[in-house]
Amino acid sequence: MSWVLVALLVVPLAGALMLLVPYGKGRLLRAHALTVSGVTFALSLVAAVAYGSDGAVGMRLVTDLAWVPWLNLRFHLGVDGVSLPLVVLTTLLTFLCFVYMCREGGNGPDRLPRGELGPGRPRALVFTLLLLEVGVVGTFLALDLLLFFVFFEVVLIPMYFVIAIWGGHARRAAANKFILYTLLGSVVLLIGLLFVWARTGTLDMVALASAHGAGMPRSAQTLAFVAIGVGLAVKTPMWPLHTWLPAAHTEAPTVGSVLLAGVLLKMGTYGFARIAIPILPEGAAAVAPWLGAFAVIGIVYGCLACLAQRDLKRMIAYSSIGHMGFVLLGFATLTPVGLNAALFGNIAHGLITALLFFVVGGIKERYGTADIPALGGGMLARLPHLASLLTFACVASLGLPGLAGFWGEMLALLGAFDPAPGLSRPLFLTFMVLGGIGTVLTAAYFLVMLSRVTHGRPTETVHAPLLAAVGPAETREAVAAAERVTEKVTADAEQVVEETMAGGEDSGPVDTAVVDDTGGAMARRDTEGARGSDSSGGGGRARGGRVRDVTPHELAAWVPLVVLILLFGLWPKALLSLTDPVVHGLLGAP
Amino acid sequence: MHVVYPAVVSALLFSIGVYGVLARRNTILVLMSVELMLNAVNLNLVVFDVWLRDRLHSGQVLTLFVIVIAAAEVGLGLAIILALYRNRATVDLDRLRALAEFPVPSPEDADDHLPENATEETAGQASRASAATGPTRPPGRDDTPEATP
Amino acid sequence: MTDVPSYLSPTGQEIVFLLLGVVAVGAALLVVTTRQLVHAALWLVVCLGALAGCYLVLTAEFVAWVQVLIYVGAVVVLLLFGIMLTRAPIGRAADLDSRNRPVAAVVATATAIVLVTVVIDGFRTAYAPLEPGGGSAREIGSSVFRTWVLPFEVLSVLLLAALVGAIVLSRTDIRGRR
Amino acid sequence: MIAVTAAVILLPFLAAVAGLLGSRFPRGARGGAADLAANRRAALIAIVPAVLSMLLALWTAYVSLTGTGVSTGTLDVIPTGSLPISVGLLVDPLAASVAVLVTVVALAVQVYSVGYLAGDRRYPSYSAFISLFTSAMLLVVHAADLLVLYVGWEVMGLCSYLLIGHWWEDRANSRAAVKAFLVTRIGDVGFLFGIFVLGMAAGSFRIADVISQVPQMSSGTVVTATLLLLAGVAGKSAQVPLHTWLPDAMAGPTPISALIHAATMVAAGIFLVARLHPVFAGAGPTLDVLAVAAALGMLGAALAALAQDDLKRVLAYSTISQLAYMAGALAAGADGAAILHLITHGAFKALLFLCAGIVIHTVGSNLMSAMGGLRGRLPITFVTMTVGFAALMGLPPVSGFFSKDEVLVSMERALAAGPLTDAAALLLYGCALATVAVTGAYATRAWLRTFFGERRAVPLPESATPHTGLAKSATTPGFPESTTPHTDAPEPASPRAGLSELATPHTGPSVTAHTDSPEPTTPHTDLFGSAPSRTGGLREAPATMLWPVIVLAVPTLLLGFTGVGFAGAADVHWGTAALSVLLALLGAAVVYVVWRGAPLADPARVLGPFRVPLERAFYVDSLYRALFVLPVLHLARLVARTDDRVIDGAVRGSGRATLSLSGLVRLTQNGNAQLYVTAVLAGVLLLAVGAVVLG
Repeated sequence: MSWVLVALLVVPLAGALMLLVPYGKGRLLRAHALTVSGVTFALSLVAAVAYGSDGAVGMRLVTDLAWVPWLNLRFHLGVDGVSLPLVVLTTLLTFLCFVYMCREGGNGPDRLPRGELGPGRPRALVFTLLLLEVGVVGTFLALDLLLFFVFFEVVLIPMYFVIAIWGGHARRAAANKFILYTLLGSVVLLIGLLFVWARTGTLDMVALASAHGAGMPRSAQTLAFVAIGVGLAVKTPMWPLHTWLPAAHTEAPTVGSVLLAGVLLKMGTYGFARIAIPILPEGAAAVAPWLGAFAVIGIVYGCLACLAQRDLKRMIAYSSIGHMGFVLLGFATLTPVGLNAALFGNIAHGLITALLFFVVGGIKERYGTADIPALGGGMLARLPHLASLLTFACVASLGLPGLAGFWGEMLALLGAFDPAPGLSRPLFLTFMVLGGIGTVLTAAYFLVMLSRVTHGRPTETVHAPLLAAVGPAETREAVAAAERVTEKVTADAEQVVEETMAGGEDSGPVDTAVVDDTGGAMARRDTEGARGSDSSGGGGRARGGRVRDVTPHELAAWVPLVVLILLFGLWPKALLSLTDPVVHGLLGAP
Repeated sequence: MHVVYPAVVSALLFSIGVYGVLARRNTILVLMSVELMLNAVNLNLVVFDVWLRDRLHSGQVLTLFVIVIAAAEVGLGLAIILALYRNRATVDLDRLRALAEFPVPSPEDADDHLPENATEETAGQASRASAATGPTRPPGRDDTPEATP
Repeated sequence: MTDVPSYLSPTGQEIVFLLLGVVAVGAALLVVTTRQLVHAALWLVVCLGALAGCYLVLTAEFVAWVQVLIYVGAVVVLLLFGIMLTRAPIGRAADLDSRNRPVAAVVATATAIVLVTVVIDGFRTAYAPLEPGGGSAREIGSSVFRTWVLPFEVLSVLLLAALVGAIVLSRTDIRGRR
Repeated sequence: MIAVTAAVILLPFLAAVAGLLGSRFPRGARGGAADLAANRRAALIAIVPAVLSMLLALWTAYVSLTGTGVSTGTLDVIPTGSLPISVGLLVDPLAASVAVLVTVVALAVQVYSVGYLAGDRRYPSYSAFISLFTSAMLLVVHAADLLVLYVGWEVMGLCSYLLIGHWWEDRANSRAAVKAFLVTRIGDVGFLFGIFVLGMAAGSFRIADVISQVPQMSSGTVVTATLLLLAGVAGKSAQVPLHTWLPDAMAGPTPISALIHAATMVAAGIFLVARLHPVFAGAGPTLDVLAVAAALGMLGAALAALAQDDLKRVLAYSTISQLAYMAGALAAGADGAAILHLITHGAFKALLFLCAGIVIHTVGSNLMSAMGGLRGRLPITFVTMTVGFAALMGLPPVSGFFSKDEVLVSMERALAAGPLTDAAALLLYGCALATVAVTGAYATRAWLRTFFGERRAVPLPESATPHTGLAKSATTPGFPESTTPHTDAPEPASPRAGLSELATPHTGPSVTAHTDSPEPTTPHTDLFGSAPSRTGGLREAPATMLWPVIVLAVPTLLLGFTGVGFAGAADVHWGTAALSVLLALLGAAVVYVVWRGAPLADPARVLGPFRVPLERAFYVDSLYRALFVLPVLHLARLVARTDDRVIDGAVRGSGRATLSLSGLVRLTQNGNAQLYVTAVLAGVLLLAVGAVVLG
């Protein structure tokens, strides 16, 4: 069965290479993207099934080929309880991203239109994402330090292009920052890996991990851990090496944000679990207090920063810093429960934040902005389903028990309560308390945001950006309508309202007292859109001609995440039973 | 004959040519200095040919080739100089600063380094342009070549 | 090379060569220091002529005549044309040297010192007895057209290319592709 | 047994899932008729499992109380790498009886809500959230593992957030919801840490193991753990100092107030202390803290209740006060008394809230200054609410009398012997007695102001009540009446009003007092006169609202008699009872006398200068705002600035520094080819010399 892992890399790679042949557009491209990513996802499920659940420790499905013999580099792949969930998460998220990209309507750059290729360069986007998938999956599968590093680096380039080509207004700056920052981290990581290589003479992760640092003195381990840790911490990101993240998330397109938050950040934490801690146990023990301190600072800092953010995507990016702080805190405890917490938190964060970014991407596409004050309020009235999903994702993200976000945080705190022997207990108790404060602050910023965005009256909304939420033809029509309405606002207002009422009494009401020029235009556009919607065949367009609520494609992309969040929340054993035996092995604990 | 004599003469000629290339401003003078250096090399070739008694006379033949190539080079070089003169109305080497990183404000003080204010201004632009990220494209690069008369 | 003659008893050829060498070096110095463009070209003629004499002393007669024909005859004339066409100032000009001159002097001096040191050190014991006829036209001609015929032909192609290039460069009515 | 218990918990959960997903399935249609259909279906989905769950809970309680006692079952064990979490359930008399309370109140609330929120477009999600809430509370009650308990504990917090914010159109409601969640969450973090301490000390998170391990723990551990747990208890049960969310939570629909403040969320804290009573009993300092907090809370809240004008806020503060009674009883070591009071309080407070809901529903305002003279109009409500108030005051023979008597006796006993220090016990007992008097006063005041005196209001057209959820028109919140002439077109208001009513133009200014407007408003007498009304005047509420009230009134009346045996106390202690009744009547009498003097005026006016501080509940909210909220917000802004300027500034600064360094290097690149060649030659020379010298 070991071909499965190789196939996991080959299939998306081949899928990407096939795109170099210009053979089809529109539907064919869609079918191609969905097929390739779907097959990859299925392969990962096959791997999961083949992995079994007997709880035995050790790598499965190993492929071990000579790669560069004179350097003793090996093409060594394998999977265990730590990497398997991440692999499945990666393939799943990529697949869902493609499903999401097939949506109709909207003006996002990350779409796979049904017809002709638009200005968004969908073919290139599919190519890039498939390449990204290869890199990420390879990172999780690699069992050779240099192979790991190669895949680790492969990821950067596609992500750079995703941000730089399909991003927002300041995308170039964000992309530059992203790549420079992460490359800097990679260099340090590479130095650390080479240092390990020089000291131990092998690059085999399995052998290194089973040696548990034998043959390296404590000082050397500490040095190597710091180097590798800094390299990984940039990717994670750990405070204070995080500032590339908000910029990148704010500018990246929706699928870019989803993959960045859902998968790319996990590569850093995976590195901690796979390389830094098992290979360099003494170094880890020496650095763990610092790691924990930075993690906790990151938690509180991220939460506080979130409270002051105006942009939704930026806020979620900062919330990622907080959540990854919990993951790092779990690692810092060096206990099985802490590592379990970190790995669980990884997956949970991947699911939840992916969902959050999906939903916020949907919001941004509809409103034309992700600025919280500009969104106004009353999304529950305007777009009830979308707002409900946003609420769900936020609640999951703030760590409500019964949803996936809780277990990672709770177990991390539990680990901090009783850290590994040799670590200062009072220090970690302080960390735990600060982490607890972080959970309160997390709840605070999410709830405040929900209150500002979903609650309240929809008429508070600034309508003008909504014009951006429709296709070009509709935009022209809407602009024309806006001009008409501006001419005779007062005359139109009542009629507009009547039309709105007739069109649909369900959605949030338009308060005529505050229907201003743009508001009138908006209502006007709505009603006209409602008339035109039948012919345009937009199945997702809500009745009453409002901005579309959740469309089927979006729902198809999001529901699996919702289900998984619920599943892991209600049944954490599904994941913990996978990671727990492996974690004990990694730590060399009984 | 002692080989040292011609060798020293050629070394001195070569150094003089180097000085000419580096110190002269007029392009034609630079071309002359290049000729000096070529001749220094030629002298060496001939001497070694004689010294080594090469039956193929490779040294002298090579000298001939070099002379021919030098003639071609001078022709081409002069053509280039003429084209340059047509475009820039000058053949002074240190006014031809198309390769400069910073734009040269005026030909008069464009000698070895830029005046202070210009440096500061461009640096300021650079930092502002790159406020968001690391290095970006250096500013003002594209207005250099044709703008300076 | 144990039978190296003493440096203290130079042969007549050596004396002639040294005199010509001094002339060549002095003329070259004037080329790079004179303040008049045309004078520089003329001093170049002197220098190249002296070099041709050197070649003669070294028994490379064919090379010497070629030197006179091509360098003195063609190249310098070409350079003089260049001076005229670029409307260079005739007479003394103050600004023939760039500000790079001190640095250039330093570098050139250093080059000279290094080269001379190395050369003297390397060829102290080398001696080339001169035998007339080694560089006659017959010898060189047979060498060129027997052994070096292929480079010779390549060289002719190169010359052709240079010719075409010079024409293209100097004509104003030929434009590059936009 | 365990399977049945699991069913008790799972039924509402499934109802919640089904209600959320299935109410509009498959069409997802919206609009008048579809909404009504969805509501009908949602009501069915919500009520049937609630009934089943209640019946099963009753059966469980019967079995548990009569025979088998404790039984536990573990479904699965989740490895965590440290102590495993055992997903298990526990049935014992305590759990079973509280479960009965929960299911009964939940059912009552569900039934009541059908009428109360008829026509509300969001009723399906509302009822589903109630189901989820019920399920979570039942999980708390039956959990055999502390972490499983914590899951239910937090989910309740979420549900309360969702339900309090049911009318989210109004920012005030949204704020109240957020506040409720956050304040309880603060406590919950402490609670979680307390669980850690206990679990780690005991080597297991199972409640039974924890309790059995308590003797082996050091007293420091126990005190730490219980103090931390107490934080969670204070948060959930709205005890000082985390009580501030409860009055604000009145922003939710009245049935939610009944559910949260009577049966479930606030009871959870008390229940937890009772559940872990052996642990708490071993921690004397914790009990002292609990006693002091309870003493301050009960008296302070009662005094605050005395000054409120909002009927629901009166009840809210009374809830805090009554919960403090229970906490005091727990501190005094009488968990039985506390649970008895919990159950009776659950019954009578739910009754009071539901009655208040009817009153508010009818009058259209929360403010007592807008009520009065409703005795004749709402006879059934009057009777039931009187019963409720009597229970609140602790008058015989209503249930509250018995439970309060038990509580007081336990406190009295704590004076002599018990885990409390003397000072704490004395404070507790003194405050409890004082609170009895104040309770009598505020209950009487509310009763009189609501049902007696002159009528101050004519009914609102129900379409214009602020509770319709859809009514956006009239509820420009907080506006003083009659200042907003509504000239806009008829609103698509609540379907309850019937679509036909849409045609009826509002001729007069149709404004209602807002749910949350804190200041007393002038009488509404002339404001609603011309408004059309479907019912044509004040009338009793629909049957779905009345029946739960009547049903709840029965246990309120009778529960005391059965409870005497349950609490383990032999009988009523007449001395204490007489004292408390006397005090309550004294308080009532004072209020009555004052009221009698001027029936239209508020009896609270005699409080004079103390009234405002009492009405603002001693400015605790402002204090917290100044102490916590504002600093955190400032800190947040500071962090955002720091992030931008310092941390990201360092990153950008490094980029800029590199650029300027490169600028230095670029200075040499001045375009002078001669210079370049000079440099190249110099370099070659250096290399040559270097090669010669070094080589």
